[in-house]
Amino acid sequence: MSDPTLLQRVSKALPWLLLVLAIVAPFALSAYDLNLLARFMAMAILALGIVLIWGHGGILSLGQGVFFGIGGYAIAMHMKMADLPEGELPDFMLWSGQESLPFWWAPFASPTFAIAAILFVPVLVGSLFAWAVFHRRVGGTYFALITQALALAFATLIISRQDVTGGFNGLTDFYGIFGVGLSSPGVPAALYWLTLALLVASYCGVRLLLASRFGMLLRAARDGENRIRFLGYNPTPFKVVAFAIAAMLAGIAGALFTLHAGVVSPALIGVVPSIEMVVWVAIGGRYSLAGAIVGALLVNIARDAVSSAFPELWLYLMGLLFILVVTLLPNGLAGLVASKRA
Amino acid sequence: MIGRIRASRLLVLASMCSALSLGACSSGGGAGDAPDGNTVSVGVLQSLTGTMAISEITVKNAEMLAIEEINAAGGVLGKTINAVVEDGASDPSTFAQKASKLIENDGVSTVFGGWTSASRKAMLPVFERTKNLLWYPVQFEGNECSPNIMYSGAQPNQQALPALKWAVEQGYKSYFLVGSDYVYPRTANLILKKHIEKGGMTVAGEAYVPLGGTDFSGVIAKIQQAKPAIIINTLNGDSNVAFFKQMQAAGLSPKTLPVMSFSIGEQEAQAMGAGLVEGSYAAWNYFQSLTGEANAKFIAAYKAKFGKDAAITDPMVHGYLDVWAWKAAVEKAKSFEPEAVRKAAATLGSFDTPMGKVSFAANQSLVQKAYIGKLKADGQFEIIADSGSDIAPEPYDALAFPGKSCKI
Amino acid sequence: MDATLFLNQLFNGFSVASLYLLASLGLALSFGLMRVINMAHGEMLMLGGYLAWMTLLVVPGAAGIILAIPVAFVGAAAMGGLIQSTLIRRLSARPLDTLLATWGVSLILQQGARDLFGAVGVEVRAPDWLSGSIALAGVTIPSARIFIIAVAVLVLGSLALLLLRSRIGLLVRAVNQDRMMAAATGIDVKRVDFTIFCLGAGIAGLAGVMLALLGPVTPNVGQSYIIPAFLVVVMGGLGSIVGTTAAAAILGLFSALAQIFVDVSVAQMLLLVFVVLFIQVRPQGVIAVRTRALDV
Amino acid sequence: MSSSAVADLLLSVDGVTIDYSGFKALDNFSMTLQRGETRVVIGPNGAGKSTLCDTIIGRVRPSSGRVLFRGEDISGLPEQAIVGRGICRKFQAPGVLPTLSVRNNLALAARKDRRWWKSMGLGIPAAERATIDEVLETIGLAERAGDEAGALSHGEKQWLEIGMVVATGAELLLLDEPTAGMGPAETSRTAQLILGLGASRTVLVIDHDMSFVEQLQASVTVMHQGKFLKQGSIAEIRADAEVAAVYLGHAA
Repeated sequence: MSDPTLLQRVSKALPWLLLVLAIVAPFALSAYDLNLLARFMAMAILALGIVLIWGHGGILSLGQGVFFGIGGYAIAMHMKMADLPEGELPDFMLWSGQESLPFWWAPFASPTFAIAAILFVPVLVGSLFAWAVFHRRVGGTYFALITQALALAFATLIISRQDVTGGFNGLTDFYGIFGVGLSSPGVPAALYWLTLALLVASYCGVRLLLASRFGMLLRAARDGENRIRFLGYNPTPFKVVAFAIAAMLAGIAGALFTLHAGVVSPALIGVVPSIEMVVWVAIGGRYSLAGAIVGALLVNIARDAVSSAFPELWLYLMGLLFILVVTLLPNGLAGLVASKRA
Repeated sequence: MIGRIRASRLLVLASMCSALSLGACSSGGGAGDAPDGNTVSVGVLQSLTGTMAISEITVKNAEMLAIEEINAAGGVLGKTINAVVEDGASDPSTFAQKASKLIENDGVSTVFGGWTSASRKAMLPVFERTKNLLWYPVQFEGNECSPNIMYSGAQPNQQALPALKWAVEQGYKSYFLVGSDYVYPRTANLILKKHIEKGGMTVAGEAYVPLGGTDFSGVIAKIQQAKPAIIINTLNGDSNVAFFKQMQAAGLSPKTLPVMSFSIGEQEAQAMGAGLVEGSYAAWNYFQSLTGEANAKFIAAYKAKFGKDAAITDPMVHGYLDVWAWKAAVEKAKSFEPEAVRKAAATLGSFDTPMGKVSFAANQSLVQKAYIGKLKADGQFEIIADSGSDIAPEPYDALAFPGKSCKI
Repeated sequence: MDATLFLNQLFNGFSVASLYLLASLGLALSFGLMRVINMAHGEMLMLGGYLAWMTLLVVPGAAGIILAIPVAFVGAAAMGGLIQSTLIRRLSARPLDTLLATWGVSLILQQGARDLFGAVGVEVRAPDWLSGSIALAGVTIPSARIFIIAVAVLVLGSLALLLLRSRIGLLVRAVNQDRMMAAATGIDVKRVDFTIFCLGAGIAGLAGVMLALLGPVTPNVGQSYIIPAFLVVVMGGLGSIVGTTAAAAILGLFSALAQIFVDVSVAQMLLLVFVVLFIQVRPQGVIAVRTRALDV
Repeated sequence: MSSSAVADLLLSVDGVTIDYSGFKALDNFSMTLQRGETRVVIGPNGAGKSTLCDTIIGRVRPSSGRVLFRGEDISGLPEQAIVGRGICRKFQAPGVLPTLSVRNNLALAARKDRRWWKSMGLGIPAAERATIDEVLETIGLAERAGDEAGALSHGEKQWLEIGMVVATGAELLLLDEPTAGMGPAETSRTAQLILGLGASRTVLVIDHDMSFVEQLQASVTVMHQGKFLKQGSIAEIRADAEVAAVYLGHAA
């Protein structure tokens, strides 16, 4: 109360200050820390999608890892193909006894195709899957359970078809993207800025979407699907579209993560990683886009710090945190901060 | 509402700042860990959490034991070894991340670690980019040779093929291949199939179960139908328990239908209850029951530190000997430079280890013997055969992958 | 296709179905009553396995495994009661949050078992009278699997008896049909919830003993059966034991028969595809209780 | 029946039976509504009044019989399609969207194009805004247009929902107990509101409150145990012995 105008001014300046900080980060951080921050920012893009479907749509997906994986594999396949001398096969295909390139690998040599695949394969898979479930009015807990089974099935399938997917090893050992070496000077920083730009763009995009009538109807469908049905709206397409957008964000996140991590593997896309993605958002605040970004960054930073020093502690901590946040703090950190200030 | 948005912006700032400060802090710490004249940092990177932790922690223990012993004996080139331990969390991308942290932030001069091929594959680009050196202690499917990795675990021709050779000598003509559905089993079986077919014998069947899978009803039905003479088992971890239990329930104990396993060592046998797998066969380059002074000394030292019930396995011994081989190579090169160290290691000649005299070949893999063991009721293996002479490592099987060779 | 293999897999299908059924009955019971899914249900299986191991330490030999069944039942039921009364009751109006909070419980229980019993797991050996097998029409039928089918049938029978003939069954059916009305007529709804939750967890504990006969007892053993159990619940329909049984049988048989033609990994994928296709035809599950209580 | 009567026929419920595992909520029930008519349906609890609404709006499917709207069979269509043809229903419990503002509640209802890809915009078209303002005036909530609907009083929620039903522009409005939980003054306002809708709307009202029914001055259909019992003016119904017996029998 001492000086509300000052407080207001600070609040107004904050996002810009923040953005500036994030933009200059490559000059302040070591290569390793910059890479870490870039990975976590990629994951934050996925978290925005979870706010859209879970916070505002009431759709709990325990299978976002699937779309993260599709994005990651698409870019990895492109990089594998780009590195490949004419007429040769990726190394893992050789030692798996595969004799020719599968037809669906070849187009990934084209960067345009790869980018289109990153964006639209998750949308296609996500909307088909969501439509199949939602149009029969199956939702809620059932949907969560089915998406979990999807995550398991997808990871299992990738592992078992190692002759064409790289299996448990995943895909790794990339040299460059679009003709530029991944570790050449300036490239890591450029990729970081790309990630930051896409994070900011996704944030703005989802925010606009949530403010539009679409956002209203999505929230309305969450609070009572029948109510909007009796206003003459079919809730299914709204939920399917929201799910497809979240899938697309997950795909973008997966592709960026793969660029930063230099590897994509089934370990990132199965049942447990998929639930952990929901944990970030639960902790950050399921209704808040900014909260989701914070949650994704904080949880991953904490894991990095805690799991090496106290590996056993991490699982207890994560379990306990999750129970406490969900029971006592359903709006997450964002809700906590909001109530403190109110 | 406005308040909430602002509040969350504050939060973003807070977390960004913490990220930045964490970065600053850890890079500062990295500088502090750098050799100060009296110490040299090395990385130990194994999974301390997740599904692989159970196996990898024992390798970490063995590596730490070797580092301690070397330090107690005066260190390397007059410097004390400072081990930086990191958790790979059973996740390949974490392995890659931690490897680059160890090298770039902590300034380690070499790294010991990895277990799954997935973790090694993910780390490989990091080591090639930073021109550092990884010591990898586990048997694997071959098909790789990088100048930046020392492979001490068995190549397929040092474990799988000697096991097949032994089985052929016993007169087994019909083989059933059971494995976990991932890289090592599939590739090892690909190689085995070529050799079985070339030998004029038959592959009665081949079945894979997802990693960690516990339902073998279908696989066993297929085995019963195929009626093989012997089963070659490349299952991983817990799946073995389910497999042997369900085999026994179906009236197929290792005594009636022999099973040769590539992933069951002393630790796994102990965990499964040796009674269940008693009489089954395993192929390794090391068994705890090997005789020899160096082995007795190692076992005693390990048990003194980690408990007298501890089981000693092949990958642990490879991890242990890696550290000693690194020390010898550093001393030969008179340098910690990874490039000099790896060249010295490949020309080190033979050195004494718990598994006997071994040496590194020019392709940076270990020249070693293979042993066939038969599991006894007490969880130890009775060594029933060995390859006789040392086997030179061949990353690319000539029959399965013709024309491929290792150039370093 | 070979007839023997087919017969073998037919039998295996029923055996797998019994495991699915035992693993999912508890989930289905409490989902029907409270509309919540306990993600730590798999850890009740694990607890059952460890309790069986401890019972066998105290009472080794043939009788041990029989004694382990009630011990595991009671132990898992107590753990279920603890989770229900401290956590799930507080979240009863938020099914998705319950799902997430109980996942936290599952993490903690797994790590707890790892710290208490070690990550490597423990050995539960089937007694001799369960480790033999019977040959029938060229098919070898393991006695352990027959035992598991028998236990599943027994559990199902007792449960049906309990729900149809006992007072608690009457209360359960009343709450199932109309929660508000039941509460208004003086039924202690919370107590009914609690009892059913304990019962469900107890059945899972019992399932854990059965699993220990065929598989490992490790901190994460619960995870390997929990997802098929979830699919059984999705397919079974709300609050119907008959539906759950039918769904378990269908999925068990589907999985076993699919394995004649494809790998286990692919069979797992097909199982999910099958369930998604199934809800296209019958979104309300195998058996749907038609009710006037429509959602608003 | 004269040809003009057929042309003016809006809704016809034709021998509909709704069977809940043996319990017949509607039992071979029939009724018709003319264009512009206001009709009240009364009956004791469990007579099937709400089920009648459920059936017309497509929430439950008849096991026999059919529902004709403007002469077309609508009994197999999904709810939103039926709404799209011009029928809208207000539920017994207030069905407003609590997290949206009053204006946005009406905006969603007034929306002419309800396809999802037309929903990405932020603004409200002028024509729809006019409808919204008009309805806000009619229901007396203009002052509260910016408030969250969840913050309204019970009576205000009821009016908002009636307003939403009106704003959809539906020709047939089904109002299920619009005065539930209201005092006499509010009830009277609700009656004025319904009377003020004019001849372009056909209204089917379900209510118990006889004073409200009298204020509507509409003809009355009486239901009992899922069956049609009587139809007539309010005075005729009051005088009817059979109706009295049903209500008394129910009360006894």
